Amino acid sequence: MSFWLAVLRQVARNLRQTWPSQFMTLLTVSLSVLIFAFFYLVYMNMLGVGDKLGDDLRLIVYLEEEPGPEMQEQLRRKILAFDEVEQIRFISKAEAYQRFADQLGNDRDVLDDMPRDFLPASIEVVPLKNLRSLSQVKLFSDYLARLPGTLKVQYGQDWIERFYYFTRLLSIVVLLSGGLLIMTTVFMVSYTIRLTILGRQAELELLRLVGATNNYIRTPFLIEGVLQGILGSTVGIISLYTLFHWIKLRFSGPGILTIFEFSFFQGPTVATIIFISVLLCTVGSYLSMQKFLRI
Amino acid sequence: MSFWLAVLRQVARNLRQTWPSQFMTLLTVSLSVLIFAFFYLVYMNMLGVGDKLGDDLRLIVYLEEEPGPEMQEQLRRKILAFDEVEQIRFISKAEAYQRFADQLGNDRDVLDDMPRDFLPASIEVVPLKNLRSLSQVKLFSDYLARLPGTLKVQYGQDWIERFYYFTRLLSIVVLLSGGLLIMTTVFMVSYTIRLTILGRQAELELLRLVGATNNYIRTPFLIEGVLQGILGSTVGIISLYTLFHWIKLRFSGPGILTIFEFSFFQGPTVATIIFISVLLCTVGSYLSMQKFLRI
Amino acid sequence: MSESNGAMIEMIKVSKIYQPDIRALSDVSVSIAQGEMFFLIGMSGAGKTTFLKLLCNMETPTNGLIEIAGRDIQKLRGKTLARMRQKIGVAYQDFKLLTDRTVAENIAISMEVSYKKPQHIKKRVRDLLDRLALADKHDAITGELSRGEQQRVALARAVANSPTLILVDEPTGNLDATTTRRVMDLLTKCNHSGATVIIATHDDSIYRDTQHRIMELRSGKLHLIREGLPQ
Amino acid sequence: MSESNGAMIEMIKVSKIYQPDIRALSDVSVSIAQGEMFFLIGMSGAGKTTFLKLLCNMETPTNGLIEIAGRDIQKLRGKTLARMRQKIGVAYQDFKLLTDRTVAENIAISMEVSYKKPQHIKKRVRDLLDRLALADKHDAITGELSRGEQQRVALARAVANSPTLILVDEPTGNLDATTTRRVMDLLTKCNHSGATVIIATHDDSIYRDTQHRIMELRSGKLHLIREGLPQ
Ligand SMILES: Nc1ncnc2c1ncn2[C@@H]1O[C@H](COP(=O)(O)OP(=O)(O)OP(=O)(O)O)[C@@H](O)[C@H]1O
Ligand SMILES: Nc1ncnc2c1ncn2[C@@H]1O[C@H](COP(=O)(O)OP(=O)(O)OP(=O)(O)O)[C@@H](O)[C@H]1O
Ligand SMILES: [Mg+2]
Ligand SMILES: [Mg+2]
Repeated sequence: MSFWLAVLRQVARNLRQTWPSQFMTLLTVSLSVLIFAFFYLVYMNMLGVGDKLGDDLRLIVYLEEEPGPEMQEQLRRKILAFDEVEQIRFISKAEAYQRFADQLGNDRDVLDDMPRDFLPASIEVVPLKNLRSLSQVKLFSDYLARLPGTLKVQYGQDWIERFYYFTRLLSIVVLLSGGLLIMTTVFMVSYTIRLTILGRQAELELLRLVGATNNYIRTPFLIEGVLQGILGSTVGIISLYTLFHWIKLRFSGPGILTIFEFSFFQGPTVATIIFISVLLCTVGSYLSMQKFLRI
Repeated sequence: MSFWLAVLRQVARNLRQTWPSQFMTLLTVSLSVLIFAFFYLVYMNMLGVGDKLGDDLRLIVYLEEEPGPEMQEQLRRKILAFDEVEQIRFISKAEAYQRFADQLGNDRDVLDDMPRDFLPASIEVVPLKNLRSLSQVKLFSDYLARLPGTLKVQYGQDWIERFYYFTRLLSIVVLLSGGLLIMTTVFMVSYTIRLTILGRQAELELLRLVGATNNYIRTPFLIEGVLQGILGSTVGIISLYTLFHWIKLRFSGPGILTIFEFSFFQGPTVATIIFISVLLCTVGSYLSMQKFLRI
Repeated sequence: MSESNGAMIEMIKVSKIYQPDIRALSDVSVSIAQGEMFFLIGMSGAGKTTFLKLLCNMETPTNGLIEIAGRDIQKLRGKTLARMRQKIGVAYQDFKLLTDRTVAENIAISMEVSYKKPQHIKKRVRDLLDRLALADKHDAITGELSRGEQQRVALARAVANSPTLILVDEPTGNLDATTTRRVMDLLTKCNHSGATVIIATHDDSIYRDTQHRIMELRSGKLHLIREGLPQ
Repeated sequence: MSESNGAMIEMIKVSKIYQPDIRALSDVSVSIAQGEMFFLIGMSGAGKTTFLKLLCNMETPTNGLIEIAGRDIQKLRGKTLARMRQKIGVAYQDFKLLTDRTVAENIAISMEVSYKKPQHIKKRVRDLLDRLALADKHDAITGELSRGEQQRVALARAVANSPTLILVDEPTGNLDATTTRRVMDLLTKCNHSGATVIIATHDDSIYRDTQHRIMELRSGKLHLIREGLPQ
């Protein structure tokens, strides 16, 4: 196994002699992984937040008349035709009266003189708790308003609508930033690797001239790529974890923790991130090198 | 002015001969400006959005009794002791009854039998429209609840509170991403410039040896720095503007435009961004070069 | 003839034109026997370096056939090419040393690629440095040596792996008479132990009295081949 | 004595020790007159290049005093140093050419830094290339030239700006006899028009019959100064 001995000696020597540029590459990889994972984490947690905030969202469809069982079935079918929903509940005039009375509490005697059916019947629709249906709440309400026999559709406040638009805008911002960053990152890592290899072009050329096989030349670089990928991504993820904890601590006031529940990546996600970094580093050095080996 | 002639000839030749690496630097600068300006724009607009969303925020403090003018003055002082506010309005029992009646519209006859003072008097407090006071709405409401004679404080829905937390979290995320990115950018630009100069180290050294003055060596680099700063930041800002328009078009549904009003940078901001890029590029090349000139 | 059988190098009507139209070699045909020592002379720009570059496959000929040890070198690829190169030692005119490595590392590199044992490498390096009067530069950074010292390091690297074909381009350009003699002694020793040695040079002191063949190039054309003086 | 008045170079007990402990020059004292042609010889590694580097301020002496045209060069800074360097033409042993520029650009560079007129530069470049038999290489990329051609380009750059002091390090190491004569003719011409010329060399053909002074270094020490043979 003189090949592996020779290769490992090469790697050791390279690391010793070119550590400033190796360190630069490592820093680049770490920073890139940090940035990428950061955005992914934000995006992931943002979806979760949307979930929480949508918890008590319901659309209330006021109806002209009390629907019979047959009519109820028909309405239910029409609603489901638009989108799947979490729950559909029919509320009769009597139920509505009862609820209003409960809400008034001690003042319920105000209602004593009112007819029992002065409040209209309604349907309560609870949409699915995911960002897509949340972002469509306005469309959904317009659709419901056009159903036959609908008086009016209500869904909480303007707040909800605004919040949904805001969430949508936010997700676009996050995706765009992520895109920009990943572009920058790829550009940076490949540029750094290319320059590192350019700086050792003389050595590569000489090795070829004295009769080194391509494997002999290539393997040390690939090993360095693997090492850099592993180290770089680990450092990046550890930094992110530290950052994450810092944010979590800052927000650990009792008010918020109940609303937002931040979660870090699971093991498999971390493994995937490390694997992808290693792959990119290796493929990056491989491709940059290929050019010189062909001369 | 043979000096300037010589320098300009140098610049022209450098641009012609080293355009690949010049292009790389340009790309780096553009990307950096794009990313930085993007985050700044998002942050700016986010503040604006907070503003809009807070538009109809008001805290309603229900009082046990109708306050006399003296009492009103005292309450007003106490409220202002917490924070400046936009407006404080006192609503008497009669006014409250009138409003309720107006809201009921055709159904107002329901109230005919009620006493005119069955609704409590209240104070309407409109906080200042900035993110800071929005983020303190909960604290504010707790404070108001502890005022003497307060029955209960109401401020819209839970939604508002949640939204404020969300906005606060978001601003931290944006600031953090921005920080990370600016770090990456500074690192990248300085690294690129350093490498560009490293690639021309032989030339710089030779120029010194044949007796070029420091100004003769330095000025072409500084001019290139200025050019790159101007071009790079202009390209970056134009790309951002294009992106901005694309987002604006995507969101030009009638529903949202009324809520969010996106605005691009004003002239002075653009000028500042360009100025800062030029400064950074120039200072960057100056510092990287200084090392070689001293040898 | 037994010579065609024992020919190390067989060049037939080889031309080399550099882009766009620099004729560095035109129609050169020559045959060099195994174990021969061969001098290549000619004015600056005559094409000597180009000739050597073609032999070690650094450049490909525009026309013609080049055979080394009976094999067409243009057809070699991958591992076979690498193994062939390990058997050819080249001292380049511009040295091609790794200036940030030590002298010992530079010389060792040609042996490492064919997986020689570290002890063997160490011994060989010391031995070569002794022969070339560089014993005290073993651990010096190659970039900090004087030019003449670098030239000897390049030569040492070329012969270190005991190649069967040694190409030397202007080995004494930066060397004084005494050191030149040491270098020539080393090359002669290699030649005696069986290697074919081709030396491109301007220095008439090293080929004036030789009994080996001398080929002169004039602006890319083979001008004459002089048989060596009888010993 | 009028010589001390007309001394171009005055070196008093100059030593140079490279880190960590390489004594490249020890206690060298020499005085070279204005307009003199001066040969510097010695074995490889004797310290010739170090001597020249000290003169052009590329290295600073560890000990001793160096005066050029009456000024202590260690005290020069900024513009004064730059102007002094414009008056010194150096042909480096490793050439220091910009390999990705054309030949003409490389030669022009030493004139551009002192703001010569473009027409003048063009004429001078053509003239020098003619003299050095490189007329057809005017627009060639310098890195693609043969080694001997590069050596001549380095020399052309050194003399282009008509400096008053010309330092030449091994100018003929890669040149044949004919081209060597051209180079020496050019240097002699420069010398006749008033420049002080210092040539470090191994090539005894160029100093064997000279009537100029020759200084020999032996491992950093001044071994002897031989007065030139009478014409
Ligand atoms: N890569 C190249 N591209 C273009 N022209 C080249 C290249 N290499 C060499 N030449 C030209 O080919 C001719 C022969 O070059 P070569 O290097 O073979 O000369 P040489 O005999 O080694 O000269 P020297 O003694 O000066 O080293 C020269 O005119 C040179 O300018
Ligand atoms: N930068 C340096 N660092 C360390 N040692 C050096 C450096 N430059 C030269 N030396 C050593 O100083 C000694 C003299 O070097 P110098 O280059 O002056 O020799 P030289 O006479 O020019 O030799 P050559 O004829 O081979 O060019 C040599 O032993 C060399 O190894
Ligand atoms: Mg040659
Ligand atoms: Mg020297």
